[in-house]
Amino acid sequence: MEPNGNKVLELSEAVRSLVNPGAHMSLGGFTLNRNPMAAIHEVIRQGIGDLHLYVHSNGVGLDELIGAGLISRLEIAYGGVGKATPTCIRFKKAVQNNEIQFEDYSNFMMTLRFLAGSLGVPFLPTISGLGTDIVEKWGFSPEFRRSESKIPDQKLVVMGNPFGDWAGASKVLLVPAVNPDVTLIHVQQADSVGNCRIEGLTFVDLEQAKASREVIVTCEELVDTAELRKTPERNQLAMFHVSAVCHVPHGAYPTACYRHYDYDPKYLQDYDRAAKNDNLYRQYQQQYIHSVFSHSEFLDLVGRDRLRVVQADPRTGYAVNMKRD
Amino acid sequence: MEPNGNKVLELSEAVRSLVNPGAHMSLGGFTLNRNPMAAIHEVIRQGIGDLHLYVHSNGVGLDELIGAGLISRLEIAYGGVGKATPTCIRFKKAVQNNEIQFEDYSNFMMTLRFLAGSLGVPFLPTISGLGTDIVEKWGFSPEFRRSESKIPDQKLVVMGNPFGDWAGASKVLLVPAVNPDVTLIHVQQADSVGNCRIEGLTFVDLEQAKASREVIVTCEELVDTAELRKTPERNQLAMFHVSAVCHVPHGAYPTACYRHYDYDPKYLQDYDRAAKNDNLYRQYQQQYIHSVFSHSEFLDLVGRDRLRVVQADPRTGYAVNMKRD
Amino acid sequence: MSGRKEYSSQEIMTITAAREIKDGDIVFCGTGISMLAATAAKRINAPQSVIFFETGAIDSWLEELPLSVSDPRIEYLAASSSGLVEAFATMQNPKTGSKVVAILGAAQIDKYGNLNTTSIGDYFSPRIRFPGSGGGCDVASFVPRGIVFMQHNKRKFVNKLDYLTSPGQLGGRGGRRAAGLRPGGLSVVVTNLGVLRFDPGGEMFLDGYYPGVTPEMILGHMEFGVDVSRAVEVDPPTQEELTILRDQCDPERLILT
Amino acid sequence: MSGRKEYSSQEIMTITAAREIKDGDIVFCGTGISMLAATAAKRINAPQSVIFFETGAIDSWLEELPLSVSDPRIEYLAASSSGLVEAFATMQNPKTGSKVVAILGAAQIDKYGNLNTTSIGDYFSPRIRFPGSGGGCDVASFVPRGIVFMQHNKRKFVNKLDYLTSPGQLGGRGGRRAAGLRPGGLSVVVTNLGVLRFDPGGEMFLDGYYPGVTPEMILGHMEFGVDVSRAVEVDPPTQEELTILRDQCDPERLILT
Repeated sequence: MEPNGNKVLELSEAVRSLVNPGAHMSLGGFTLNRNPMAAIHEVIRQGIGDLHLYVHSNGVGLDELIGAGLISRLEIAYGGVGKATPTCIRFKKAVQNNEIQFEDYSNFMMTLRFLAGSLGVPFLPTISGLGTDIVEKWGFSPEFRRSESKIPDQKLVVMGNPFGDWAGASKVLLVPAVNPDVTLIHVQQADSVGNCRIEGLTFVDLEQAKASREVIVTCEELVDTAELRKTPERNQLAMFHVSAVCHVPHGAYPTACYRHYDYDPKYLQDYDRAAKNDNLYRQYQQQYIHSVFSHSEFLDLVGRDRLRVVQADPRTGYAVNMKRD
Repeated sequence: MEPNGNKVLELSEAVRSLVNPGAHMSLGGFTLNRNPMAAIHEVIRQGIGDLHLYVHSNGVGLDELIGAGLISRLEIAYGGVGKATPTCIRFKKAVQNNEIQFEDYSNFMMTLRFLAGSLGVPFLPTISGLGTDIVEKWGFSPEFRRSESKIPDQKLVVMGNPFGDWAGASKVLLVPAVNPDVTLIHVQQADSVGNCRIEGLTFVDLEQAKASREVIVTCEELVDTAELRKTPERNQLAMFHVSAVCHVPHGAYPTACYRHYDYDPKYLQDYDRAAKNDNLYRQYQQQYIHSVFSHSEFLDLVGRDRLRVVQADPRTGYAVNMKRD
Repeated sequence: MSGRKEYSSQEIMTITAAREIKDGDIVFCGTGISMLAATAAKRINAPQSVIFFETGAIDSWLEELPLSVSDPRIEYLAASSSGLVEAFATMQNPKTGSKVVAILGAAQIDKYGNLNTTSIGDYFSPRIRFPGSGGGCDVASFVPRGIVFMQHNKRKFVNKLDYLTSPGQLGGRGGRRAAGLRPGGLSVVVTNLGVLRFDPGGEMFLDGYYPGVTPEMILGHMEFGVDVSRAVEVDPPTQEELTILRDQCDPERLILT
Repeated sequence: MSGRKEYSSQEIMTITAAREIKDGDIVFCGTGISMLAATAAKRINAPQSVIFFETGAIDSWLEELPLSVSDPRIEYLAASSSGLVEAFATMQNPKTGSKVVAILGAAQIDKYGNLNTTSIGDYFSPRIRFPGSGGGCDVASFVPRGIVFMQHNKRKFVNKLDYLTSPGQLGGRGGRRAAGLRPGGLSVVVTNLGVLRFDPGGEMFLDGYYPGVTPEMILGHMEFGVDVSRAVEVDPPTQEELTILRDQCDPERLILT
């Protein structure tokens, strides 16, 4: 694919061609903001399994993939949706029932691991986590690590500071680079060749995308490249990092997309209720994911009235006075 | 100084209070774009000397400080202005005549050193430069390094990859963090508390500012904070990184400031002519720096007609069809 | 207990934590009651403090209370919005790092102020799994000062953490330095019964107890003992503090119940 | 010499280099004639190539020819503008790194394609000081392919560099790997007389000579010898190539003289 080639694809086609069983995948967004929900639902719809997943702080997207039984291994810093859902329910169940292999990191460690991947270096240093069980407890055994070429032989390495006490550090923790096979992100604007503009917080999306071999972008608006090129400094991701561009309005729903729509507290509460019961949860995924053919059909099922409720107010970028308790 | 305190100062006052003799200073901008020229001229006007300077690629700003005899030690990747001036003339003379101590790095090494400083880590790794004289030849002796607490005991450290051949690297070069005492940058917009917006290329300005103990910002426009806060994602530098905000229109002249003005080829050519001859150069600095009291007086001396010539065209952000040969 | 008072235990916890924040502080803010305390401080006693989030929003005004550190409400009128790399840099660079105060919660705490937000039971097959570190381990590693919110009971104030997620004073005196961490870290624990701090040896002691609470009651809610000889009664929230908290910080009653 | 032809030696150098660039290449561009060659390739033989600069501009159109990699002309209609961290990442990340082609110049080159852009004479008190590495050492370390522009004479094609600024094949076969660099690096040298490449042992050989030039003339302009047995005459620039170069790439004659 040439850098400026047309990368516009149907989401189902993009997922079919770029997400393979056993893939190492990472998800953009953060807890309840800009999760690539449409792409995640499509992965579930296509039943692409045995995935090795990398996230920093993720919420319902992570939880739905685990709930669908598609995640074999998970490297994670946080699985929750803040006050609404302190701990993701299917994530919690899967860990407590030994249904997945998992390994814990901190948000900054995962951030540095994606940044390292984007810079082509094997590791980056930090002082975060020295003396904690994050360093002591490895989710994947040394044997498994040696047998799996896609993950490093060590989880983390502590070493003395080769520059003496420079910067006041006697030791550093080295965190290894992550280079996912594929990363899913949702952005506000993209053009047909893959130049992307994220409005508001970028989280770790840019580092995740640049560290990744393939990147599937879903966007609220598919815009003319000439329009984006008027202010190049607002296009944080250039076309050559992107594999596929899929135009999926409300592609982050039920999580938020700044200046477009808010998260949907009602959907998330209903989701939690279903997630607590295995039968209800099977019914939920059957009804909202497997029984629909696209994100647009999903939104019809949810009801356009919900989309009106979460629609962002132009002044603030979120839904002012929306009922959230 | 409280984070949201008013930081607006006269440039002369900011330089007097924040740049001390012997300071370790870094300069924002890149060769002929967004050099903090007004602030540099003020440092020269006040004759603040024995400076230890850190730059990646810098041009006339660097050259004027060296030409004024204020730089004792220099850590640098590139001293030139591109095709116009392949090598800065006073920099070249000073090195050839053993008038300054200097140490060479690459642009990416200096970039990583500022990034490390901004992240509070002692070093960052790269594979750049392995096997080169940049690693072999140290500008500062081990003895001097041990005697000077503001620089690390080693220039660079080569080590094996603790994660085996992870990321395809058998070895890495560790570059030590830089934390300047003070950094000078010029931006398009700032508010009175120090929130800054850079338009177009940011170069390494953000990492340099965040790594620095004190930061002097000169800005084209001093704007209302409420205006900047309408699009927070375009304000790359938050108030708490900034020590002083100085409203200095054309503060980067004779270098460029994207969407405001272009570099001035005529000024730069005249500068080179003067720089080649010690007497002419003394006269030049006497006339253009010491004989004026402010950047505004300097601009009057240059002539407002030159400012019209370099004025940016709104479509392109530079001076279209300006005579440049 | 709090039913007999003009304020709830949530309210005295929030106000007690808010009083720890001073003008000029840069407040790293977690979710829930942490956010409420930071908002209260900015509106009551520390208008010149700056609230920021690990997700990248700096100096958020919080016209509405966010329910997560990624809630779009943190972006409105922020001074700057970026990403996690930039946010964590704020806690570590020479100019801002020394002014940062963290506010966090945890599932377990030990007498050295180390925190567990990962799991209860064996790590690999836990009895209860929690969300994990998030940015907790990072801020606890980086900051010179920090506030921890806890519910006071024996299952939470434990002799040994099931998992050490976020470093406090680690093994006690010199523990942080030995591990390679800078001195400082979490410095005060605010609970539903009182306030605890750490002595130079890195051990927790009781600094204050709320009106109607005794040091003995507090010791009865902890698996480990602490020195109570320095403890004094905490000033209850004033009417003005309560009014601002209820009417301006959480009028929707998203956190306050 | 070039006076007797319809094209200057600058022009055949530029076109010869431009032909090395293919659709899909991501071209890391230095200053001067490098920029002219990248622009020519995009307008003549590789419209689907992407020009980018270490300063952070990606896919610049270059309506006017920039005089430096920080010239604001590189920002106009770029796909993305950022900074040096992001630009250098492009040369190293798994998706884009393998497609990057560098174009550079140098003051000295040795038979392994190592470059000197720092100084002539002793490093500490040089006879001539040059600007230094800039991004040169970085791109030469990172890229799988690269083009070097040189003037052909004995002071520039030397047995030993006064300073090794940017790595070529270092000591020859396996040199990069032994030092910790990935294979690849600068792969072709375009001079005012011809074109040189590197054999599997990492040694330079003459690949082509311009019309009117002989291998013997070229050897006479080098301090070290190279194999000339594979050398063939380079196709001169076509009229169409020259027209586009002169009229569209450098109408102001900023580089072309």
